[in-house]
Amino acid sequence: MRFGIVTFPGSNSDIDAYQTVVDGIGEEAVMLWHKGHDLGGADVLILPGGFAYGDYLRAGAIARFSPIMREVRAFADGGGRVLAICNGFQIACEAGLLPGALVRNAGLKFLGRSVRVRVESTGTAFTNAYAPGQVLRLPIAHGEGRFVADQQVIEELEGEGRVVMRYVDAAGDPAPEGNPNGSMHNIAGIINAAGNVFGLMPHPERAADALLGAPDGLPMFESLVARVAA
Amino acid sequence: MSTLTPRTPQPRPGDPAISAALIAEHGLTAAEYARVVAMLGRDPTFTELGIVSALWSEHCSYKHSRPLLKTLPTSAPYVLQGPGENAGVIAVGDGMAVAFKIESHNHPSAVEPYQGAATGVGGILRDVFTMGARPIAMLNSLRFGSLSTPRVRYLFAGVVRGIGDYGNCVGVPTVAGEVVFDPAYEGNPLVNAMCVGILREDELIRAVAQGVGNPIIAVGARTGRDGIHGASFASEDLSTATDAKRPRVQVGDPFTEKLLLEASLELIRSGHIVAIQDMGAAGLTSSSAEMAARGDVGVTIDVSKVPAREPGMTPYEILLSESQERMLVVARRGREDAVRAILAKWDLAAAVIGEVIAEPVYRVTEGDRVVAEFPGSQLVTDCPFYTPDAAEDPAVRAARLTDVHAVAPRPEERDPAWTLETLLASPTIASKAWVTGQYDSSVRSNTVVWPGVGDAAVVRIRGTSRALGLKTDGNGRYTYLDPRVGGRIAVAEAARNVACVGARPMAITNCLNFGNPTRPAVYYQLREAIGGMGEACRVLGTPVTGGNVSLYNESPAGAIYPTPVVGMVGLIDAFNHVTRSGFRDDAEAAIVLLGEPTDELGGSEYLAWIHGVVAGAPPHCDLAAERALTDALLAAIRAGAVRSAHDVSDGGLAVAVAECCIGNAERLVGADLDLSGWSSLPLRALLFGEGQGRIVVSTTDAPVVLAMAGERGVPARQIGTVRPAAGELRIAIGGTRIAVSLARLAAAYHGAIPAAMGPAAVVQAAEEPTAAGSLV
Amino acid sequence: MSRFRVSVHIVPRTGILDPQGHAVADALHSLGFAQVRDVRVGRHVVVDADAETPEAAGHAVRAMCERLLANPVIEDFEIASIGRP
Amino acid sequence: MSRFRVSVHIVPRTGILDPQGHAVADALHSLGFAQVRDVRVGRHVVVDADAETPEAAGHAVRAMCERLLANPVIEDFEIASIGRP
Ligand SMILES: Nc1ncnc2c1ncn2[C@@H]1O[C@H](COP(=O)(O)OP(=O)(O)O)[C@@H](O)[C@H]1O
Ligand SMILES: [Mg+2]
Repeated sequence: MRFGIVTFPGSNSDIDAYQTVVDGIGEEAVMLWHKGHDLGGADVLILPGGFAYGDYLRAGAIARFSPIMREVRAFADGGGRVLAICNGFQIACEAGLLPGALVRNAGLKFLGRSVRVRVESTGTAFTNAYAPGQVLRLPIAHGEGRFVADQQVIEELEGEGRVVMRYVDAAGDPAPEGNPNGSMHNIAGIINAAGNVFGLMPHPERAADALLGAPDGLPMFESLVARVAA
Repeated sequence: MSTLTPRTPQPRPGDPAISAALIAEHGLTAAEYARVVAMLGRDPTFTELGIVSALWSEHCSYKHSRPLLKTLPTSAPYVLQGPGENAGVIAVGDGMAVAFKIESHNHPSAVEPYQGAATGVGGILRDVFTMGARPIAMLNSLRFGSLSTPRVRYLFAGVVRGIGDYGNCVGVPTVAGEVVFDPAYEGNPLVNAMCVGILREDELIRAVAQGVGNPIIAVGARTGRDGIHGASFASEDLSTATDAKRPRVQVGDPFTEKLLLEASLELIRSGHIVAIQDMGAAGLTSSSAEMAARGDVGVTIDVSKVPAREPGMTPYEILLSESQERMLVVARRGREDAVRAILAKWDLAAAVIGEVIAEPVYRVTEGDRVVAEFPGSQLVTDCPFYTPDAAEDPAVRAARLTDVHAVAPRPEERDPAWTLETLLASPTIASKAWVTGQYDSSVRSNTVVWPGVGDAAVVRIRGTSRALGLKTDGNGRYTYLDPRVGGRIAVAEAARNVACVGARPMAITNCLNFGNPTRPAVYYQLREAIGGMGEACRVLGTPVTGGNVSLYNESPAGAIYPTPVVGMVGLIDAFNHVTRSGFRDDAEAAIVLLGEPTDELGGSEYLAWIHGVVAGAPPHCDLAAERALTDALLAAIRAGAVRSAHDVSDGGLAVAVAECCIGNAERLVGADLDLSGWSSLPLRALLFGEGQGRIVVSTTDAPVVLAMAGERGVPARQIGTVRPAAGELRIAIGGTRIAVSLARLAAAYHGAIPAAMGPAAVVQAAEEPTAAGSLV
Repeated sequence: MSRFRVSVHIVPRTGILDPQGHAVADALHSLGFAQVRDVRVGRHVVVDADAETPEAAGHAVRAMCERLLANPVIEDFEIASIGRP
Repeated sequence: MSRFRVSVHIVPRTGILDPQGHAVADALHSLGFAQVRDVRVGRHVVVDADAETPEAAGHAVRAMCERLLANPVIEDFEIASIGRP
């Protein structure tokens, strides 16, 4: 199976995603240059973390206009799976692939640490290898990760079970103490209505090697392989 | 570009006339000016004066430190590049090499903490990737005044945010460092940043201009008026005149840096270029002159071809601008288009601005007009060197000779738990999670040991079974009280810290932060500290591969403590040797102390924080014992006998053990200690004295640890037991019993800096009307 | 064709929490500015552009706001002024 | 005492690099806004404060800029307007 990883100018976690696909799950990965129009025959796309265009103006605001985004959109419209991580999530929201927006953390500081997130839905192509309600330890590294949307969108997301991951506290509850950035409803990750575009702020691709800590991100990649291959 | 025939540079219209005042403003003495005139055989033009002033500034020329630096050991079989290049390089096996360097950005950070610190990170990154290395880790060593003043909080918050934002954006994890607070740094904070990169040995490239006819290309950001004369600025006292220097502040653009990083590595690997160097301090001037001098070739530069950000910039301004994110490249002749193509891929501009020439001159033109010309590489090689008078300040000597055991205990100290708790809340000792939580430590997925988890960071080398142990250390208070001992301890502590994570100390880079060297007391400190560092490096087998000297760290309040900072690189041979500092909660384990408690109390954090006393002799540093200690620890780690290791430093033995118990706020682990074997020592020296050469180890295999120590003549004794469920740290010393809840200690340790900084995310300097805050 | 300078205000939409504004207000209070009731922090973007008329310049910048400069999910914008550089 | 709304523009000082402005200008160009010559990105801060007169309100906000809102090392500020909330 082939993962296509988009490199925007300023992407920096493209390398983490590559390593996880190739070394972590032994699948194929191709790097896709943002100026190109070719998805390299990828079965799944990853919009990786980083600071595309320096995150100037707003995170993801400029990157959404990169040439390759036309193909990314067409791929998504055709049901292709897109995993949008951190900066990728921000880009996906700016591009309208996912609803809502990611704004400055409530504490106004960049946050680089490990958080707990609970898997709220295992019925997706991205999370089927997790147990329902499983609590994961994943690193975050972002300054603009506070998910906001208007009330109607939030109700829709909640109502349709599209909040796929939520920040939780040590007890596993979505309490304010577990919420690092002030996201509405402790939202850490959401999926689009069609179920093929998943965006999340934590970095599963940096938690895929037992040497570095709990490899809680690995099942996300395994989920994709299982589902796409099936 | 055709080679010009030599012509005498003429003053440009509008150039100020050379006067004694102008010369002094450029930081040149009358003797230095005479030297310039002798070199040229005429008076320099204004442009030439600017060039000389930059290159002969302390920052670029090391004129007061080079003779001393020459005494440092620099070689080992694995050193591929010692001092003199953009960064040092060592081989680490499997054909892989590590490039690393530390640099100060003290003065810019004092004026504009956010941008000052950010551009410091940018500069050191460029020093590493211009060696052909991919940066894989950043470290930083910081010193501030007391956190109780708003100005210091403003500087601290701004510096941390600046370091974080820059490194985070470029995508290099910030993995280790240190932060120390002491009133001595009130007016003059220290901001030292270190970068570590990885490369294949055969990818190493040096910044040596070569090949007559090869084009010189300016790459990256356009040149603006910012930061003009930063190098000479960094070589002056931070006097009250600072205000006038504000426009010299540079703004960093980490996004462009990321593009430069990728493009530079691609360029180097393409074979189209022969040399590349950062335009750092003194910008185009120093990069071009230094590359030419290293290659012993001539160069000519046409400033009218340098892409400028603003119209009407003079040659003087273009040559001395310190605009960030610029590089100078010497390409192979005929490969200009290939070079441009690589840069265009990364949306970067390139302009051919000069060439390597056969004539032995350093020439600058503006179009056809020669505006500066120096013979050969004399500009770089003929810089004056000084060995000023050295004499210890009698007041320091008196402070050292003070009997600190006579300092009367405070009434609260009747409860040693109070003292322990209070020390854990000293910002210098307390958890630095407030700092490191603003850094991306995980990007690139190689960080095995994060900040705060081990005594040093551990970063794996991809594609091998090896990893690096990385840490910076230095103790200004010790160095103030006894510079030779302070120099030794900086190296020894760094070595201990990397050994504690399972790494063999390999080599160091260093940053020497001192005051005005023309004062005998300061030059004495510099000489002695370098002497001490050299001794330690020899005994510990860690050559110096480079570094940076930052002098004139003085403010109206006086000089800072002389502060040598050592950046240590250690090598871990197998991942299962990686060791962390905290006690583990899955089983009881023996606590073994390697090394021996002493009655020393001088220079301690205890005296400074509890009593406000900076006096006494700093702890004795026996280098042979330090070597045996790290050898013993590493042998025990390799034997699989060590569950945790943490060295004894600031705050002494009690603080070290407490840190092992409460370092992880989510998993407090209790312990029982029995120190009765040393009940004859003064209690506070036993608990809080900072005697060197000690490591607290937890082990389920105490006999092995004791044997490894015994074989190497290292004193070692079991001093207690890890009690995962105890909820307390209990210490028995003869009849004295101390028991203190872990929750209480943890609250002090983890709460101190957040409490001092408050919930406010906007930090301002309330007192200084000129130093406004930051709107985040 | 002449050169115009168009300045735009981009502000967080009402209803969207503005932690930066709050933090600034708190900091101002602690500096003794007790008279401060509320603070909002937005962006001020100044675009220099060529156009035939001031109206055309404003029109173009409005289009820039809609496409890039403002995110309608979280921000409102208004053209603050149109003048000469 | 009445309530006033004072709005302030804080922009990078001329001569100081504005990487954000650059990036936005480049992005506008690639979106086809070829008429764009230059972009500067600054902050727009709106302070609601109590004061006796509009002048007093402006005066107070100027002091806030000097002490906190603007960074004089790299930024210039100007009071853009004083009105009622
Ligand atoms: N400025 C900093 N940046 C990154 N990590 C830091 C910084 N300051 C401290 N740390 C980390 O916090 C931990 C404790 O540091 P320190 O108190 O200096 O250790 P020690 O006392 O063992 O020398 C280490 O992991 C260190 O790398
Ligand atoms: Mg410490």
